[in-house]
Amino acid sequence: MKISCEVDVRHLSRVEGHGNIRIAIKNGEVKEARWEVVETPRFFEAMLVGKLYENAPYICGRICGICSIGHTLTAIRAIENGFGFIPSEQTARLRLLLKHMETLQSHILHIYFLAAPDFLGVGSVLPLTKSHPEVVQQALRLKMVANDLCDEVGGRRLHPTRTVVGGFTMVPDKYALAGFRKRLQASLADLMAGAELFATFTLPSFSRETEFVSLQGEGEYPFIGGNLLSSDGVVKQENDYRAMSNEYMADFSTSKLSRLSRKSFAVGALARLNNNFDYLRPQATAIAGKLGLRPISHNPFMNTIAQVVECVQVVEEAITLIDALLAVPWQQARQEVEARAGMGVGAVEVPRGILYHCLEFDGDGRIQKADCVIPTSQNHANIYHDIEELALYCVQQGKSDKEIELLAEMLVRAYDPCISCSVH
Amino acid sequence: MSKGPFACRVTPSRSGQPQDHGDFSHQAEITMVYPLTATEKLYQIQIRDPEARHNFSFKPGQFVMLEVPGIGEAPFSISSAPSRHGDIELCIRAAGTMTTFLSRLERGVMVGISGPFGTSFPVEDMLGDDILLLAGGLGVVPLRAPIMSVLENRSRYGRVDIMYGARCPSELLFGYQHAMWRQFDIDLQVIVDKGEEGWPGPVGLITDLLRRRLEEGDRHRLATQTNAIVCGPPVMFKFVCAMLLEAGLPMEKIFVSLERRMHCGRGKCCRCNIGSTYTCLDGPVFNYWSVLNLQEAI
Amino acid sequence: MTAERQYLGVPIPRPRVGFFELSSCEGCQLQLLNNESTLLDFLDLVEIVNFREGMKEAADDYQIAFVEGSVTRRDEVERLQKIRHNAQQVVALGSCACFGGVNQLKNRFGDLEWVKREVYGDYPIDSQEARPLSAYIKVDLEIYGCPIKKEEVERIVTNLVLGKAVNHPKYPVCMECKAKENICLFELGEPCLGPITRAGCDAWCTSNRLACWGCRGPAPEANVEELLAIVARKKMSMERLLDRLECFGGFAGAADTLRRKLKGGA
Amino acid sequence: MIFKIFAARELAHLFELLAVNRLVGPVKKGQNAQGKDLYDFETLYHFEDLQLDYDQTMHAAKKYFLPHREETGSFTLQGLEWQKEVDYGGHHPLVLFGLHACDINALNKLDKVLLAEPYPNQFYGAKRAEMFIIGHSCQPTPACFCRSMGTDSVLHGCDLFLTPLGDDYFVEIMSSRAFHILENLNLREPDHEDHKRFQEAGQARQGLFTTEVETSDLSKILDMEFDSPVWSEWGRRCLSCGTCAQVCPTCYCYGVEEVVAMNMARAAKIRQLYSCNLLDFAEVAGGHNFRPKSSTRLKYRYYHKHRGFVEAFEEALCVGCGRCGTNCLADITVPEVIASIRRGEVEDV
Ligand SMILES: Cc1cc2nc3c(=O)[nH]c(=O)nc-3n(C[C@H](O)[C@H](O)[C@H](O)COP(=O)(O)OP(=O)(O)OC[C@H]3O[C@@H](n4cnc5c(N)ncnc54)[C@H](O)[C@@H]3O)c2cc1C
Ligand code: SF4
Ligand code: SF4
Ligand code: SF4
Repeated sequence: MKISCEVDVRHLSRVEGHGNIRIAIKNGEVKEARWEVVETPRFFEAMLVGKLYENAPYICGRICGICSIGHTLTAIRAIENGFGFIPSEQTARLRLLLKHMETLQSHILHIYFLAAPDFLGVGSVLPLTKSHPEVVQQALRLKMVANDLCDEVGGRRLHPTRTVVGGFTMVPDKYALAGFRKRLQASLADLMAGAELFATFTLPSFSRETEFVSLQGEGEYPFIGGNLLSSDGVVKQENDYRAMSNEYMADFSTSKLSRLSRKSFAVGALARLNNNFDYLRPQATAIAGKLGLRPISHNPFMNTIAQVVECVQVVEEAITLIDALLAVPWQQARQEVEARAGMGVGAVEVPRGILYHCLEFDGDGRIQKADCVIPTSQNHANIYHDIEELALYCVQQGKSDKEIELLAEMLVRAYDPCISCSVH
Repeated sequence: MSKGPFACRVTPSRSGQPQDHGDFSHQAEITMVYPLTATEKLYQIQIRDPEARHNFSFKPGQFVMLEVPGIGEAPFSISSAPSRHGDIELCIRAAGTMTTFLSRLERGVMVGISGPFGTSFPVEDMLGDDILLLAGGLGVVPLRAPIMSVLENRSRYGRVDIMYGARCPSELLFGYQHAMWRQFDIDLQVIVDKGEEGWPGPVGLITDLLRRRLEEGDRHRLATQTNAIVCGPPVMFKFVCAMLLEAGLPMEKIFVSLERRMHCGRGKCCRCNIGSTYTCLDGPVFNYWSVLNLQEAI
Repeated sequence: MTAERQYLGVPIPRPRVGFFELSSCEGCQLQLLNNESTLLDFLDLVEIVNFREGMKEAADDYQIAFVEGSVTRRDEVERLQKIRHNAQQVVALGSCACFGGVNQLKNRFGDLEWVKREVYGDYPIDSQEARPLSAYIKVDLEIYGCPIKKEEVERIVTNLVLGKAVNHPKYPVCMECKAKENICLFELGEPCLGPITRAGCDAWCTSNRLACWGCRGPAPEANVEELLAIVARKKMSMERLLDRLECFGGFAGAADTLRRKLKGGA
Repeated sequence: MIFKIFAARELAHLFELLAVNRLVGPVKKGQNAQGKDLYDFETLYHFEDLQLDYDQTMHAAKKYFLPHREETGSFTLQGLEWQKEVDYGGHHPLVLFGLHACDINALNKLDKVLLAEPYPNQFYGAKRAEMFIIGHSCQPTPACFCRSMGTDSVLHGCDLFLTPLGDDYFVEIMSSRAFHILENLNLREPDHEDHKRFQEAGQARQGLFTTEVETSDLSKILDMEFDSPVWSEWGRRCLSCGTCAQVCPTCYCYGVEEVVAMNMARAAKIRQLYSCNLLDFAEVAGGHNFRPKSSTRLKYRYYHKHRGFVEAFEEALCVGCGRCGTNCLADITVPEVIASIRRGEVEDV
């Protein structure tokens, strides 16, 4: 049977930001298959010009409500790199702990609230509160521990207040940290239960070969700073990020786009996992095995599964970090930083992939030029080409209109795009 | 010699538990709601516990704190006769958050009542004298209790005048009782700022009524045997009190009831303070001499 | 859909609400989901019929519309007007919606073309000056904050549903900051907008030793003059004070004046 | 009064003896930008945290007797009915270790109004009844003017009062329970020499006061100067932020807010300390505000403290601790305001 269909999703739901999907198939021939980014640009890079450096983390955090901690930490890293400042070990640990909790919070939001309804055949998490109350409770518990710990370390779960250039304005309470250690331990059980649930879902068997880009692990799964690594074998230093971002504009997007070795590449949980599988902690490795995730997976729907695995990874790492923090007395929370002219780049693996901030300063630390390269903008081209490929796949499989629309939506959601972030 | 480190638990120095009259409120039931105007309603409120109801005694001019859980607590003058004890009437204007919510409540709802609080109009001290009651707008509400008291002992007072001014006829309160008040040989005059179709009475300010009354009055009687009870908006106080003083009424015989925002009614929150004076403890009823001594009072 | 609730016998409706976002980080909406311990109670209180970030279904017959974000493009004006048309009450959610938020930082250059070129080069891009909702439509209620404080939103929504007036505090952040017994940021050498910013956040930033950047806009009768005098007396940086004043748009007037003064002086 | 002496090292012993109770005292909270130590009253976990040589705490110990926010009633609703529960607090004894004379006198003043019949404040009363107070002598700072307010020494209001004399503590025992607790320490009777040392220490302290406030006829002068233009001068500077009242050990004004839980099954009544400097302090229904200008509100604070309270209790509601002045960003200090009222003009800052 030759299929024909018109999919026109305007402002796709259950994603952050505004994007459209358009697929037109006539008599089994794909006429159009597009992913469109229509988000309004806010011009953060221009806003920063002329501002003192201390504004950057504060303002950049506002690029995104989901990964505000990631943006804040990236801007801080860019500044500290630019000024040649190396944070104390305590600061590094606290930042990583904070980052992990943002990853957990963001992944849980995506896994349970944005992605899971599709697998359970509902439009949102609302009906699940009645049909699957235990799943919703599980998700809420996990999100809560992550967010509460963000409050404790960063001062606030969203647009953090304690994170500043040079360290933190205040250190957390040790008794509270010890309490969180217990809650994190308990979270592992919730995550296992979540994995059981996901094991029952059948993911579409769609795949498209692409390049995966992430930071390069060195003894540990990568999260903050370091070289970039691609599954096609490219390695670049943090400062050399422009060789990867290669930003360009296209008619289907108000967000800039990126390419490296091929017409598109992917970043995010799946890319990180594909590139750094060996650095997973034991329980995370076990979950990956259970959910059938092995490198290299080219199925974009697997990104959600990779997020489940990463949740376990960050919880395990967080527990280790708390132990290390509790073992020694608090040092000074914040160190003096001296501004100097020059350029600084910061790279951080935020939930959706590598985030780069690059800032140029004058001698007083005033920002002359700013550049932010957002993971979702790196993914847009890949999503775009995936949608093209998915349309062909659907034609081959003889899918119905409804199925095509749902699959296309699920595909975009699987990337967990943060669209307002990508346009910024 | 030290007797060695053993635990020293500190024991309270003051004996006994705090008594329960500070933040206590009675559970009371709204037994009836009568709409009076578009914004005012009359509420009958009965203290639940029969004994507490009986023991609840108040003087005209005193107020209660009425509490609607979760919504608010505010002072209201008791508008019924003191002889009815804990079965009181409050006339309440829907002015803000709590009072608007209150206006949505039906009979049968439980509210909290504490009090009575504050000073009163000394109607017993006025026995044998003339009384001028001057009410502006909602000011008639606190005057209803002294009016009732006077009615209950009507023969023991001299001439009794009520002058009541409202913005317009539809905002007049207790109109249904006016005939009854007049039956008790009370000279009741009502005036409105703005007339409406079919309004038979005078149009103007309450000061117009008062001026006429003072001009025709016996100056000696005014100076020696006349009391004034005034309640209304701040501007009214200013003009009315000036006229009364000029007519020779002594300041100790002019009584006013003041309004302030109150959060406790117990002389603790400071919100109603005028200098060292608490409207809730030392007022709301003041004689004019005390008012003179209060900065920013009116 | 659910049995009608009552509070002391007064029927309490379950309003149909929609959540919408214009140019923003969507963080304010996220704050509602970030409210794990009371999320389910919140969902009982209102019936969410439109919430793109969280659900697929979308209806237009909402009574209360919560709109996040500022207006920065023509199509947003149209969307906003449609929302105004559909809703009985429009609530501006967060500083972007109330004052323009961080988005209005680009307005300060007074040169939109430069701003566009700085980010997109010669690539044509559609954008206009960032403005709050109230520049285009009537707003019934403003919920301040960047981000909004979930406890406050819950209280406000509970009050809305109960028909209880929503009163924002009329005092500045210092009041709450002192109640928290913090070390004053001025002691630590940081210019803080706490003395002029509307409270209600429970001194969120200052309790974490970050100066208040004024995200909730001015308290009624904010004494900006005196704050400038204080910063001058303490010989603190006026530039840093300006950074805070201009960040969220609530103090746009004062920021413009100070910017002109600093530029003139330089 | 009973006087005793114990050696300075016995203090740790006293601390340990009392440690079964909750102990609160001055601790180092941080440093300001100039490197000066900043203190506040906090729960003490270790003797070493207790900083008895503190100059002044930033905030008064208010949270222990007048919490900034306190639930004064909680309601459980069902249909048209409800039940109310009230918890006055103060379930456990609290040892306040190291209050200065000003702060003890502040409590004495608050007692007068808050414990007054006919409606004592039970929430304050309950906490007050459970307090054990150890006073400690102090060194006046330039902000202190307690001597002018007559609150620089303590005759009652604490259980014992300590004055360090070199390696010894001179102890004034003011309650029987303090007497019993001190029986566990190594005490000795003071001799003539000790009395002399005590008096010398007192004199030396007197010499350190640098700030005076002329209080004679102050109540009357305030009344006379009610319309003084000086008030608007201060009003122009005042931020109406409420900081002065928040840090003041004697300010007690509050507001009440009622809240309903999201599930509508519970409600609560919450009391929050307020300040007469705040814009809506004197607002009444209908939106009328009795003190719409910051100058009238600021003036009101002085009238309440130095006129109204004096009229009612024959003493001012100010102990001269200086906190309101040190914490005021606009540099509005009691000595300056009162001097300017007397002078009829404000000196430039
Ligand atoms: C001794 C005494 C006796 C009284 N007797 C009576 C009586 O018998 N009958 C009667 O009807 N009233 C009486 N009142 C007045 C009554 O107490 C007030 O109308 C009542 O307190 C209003 O409470 P509310 O919660 O409804 O209004 P609120 O919501 O507290 O305020 C009412 C108005 O004040 C303004 N307002 C208050 N708070 C704010 C805020 N935070 N922000 C902005 N605006 C605000 C608003 O304009 C609002 O409309 C009496 C008052 C006193 C002091
Ligand atoms: S830190 Fe800021 S908000 Fe807090 S008291 Fe100081 S000036 Fe006020
Ligand atoms: S402290 Fe200031 S910037 Fe921070 S949340 Fe409150 S108002 Fe906003
Ligand atoms: S008014 Fe000022 S000096 Fe007096 S007690 Fe209060 S804080 Fe201390």
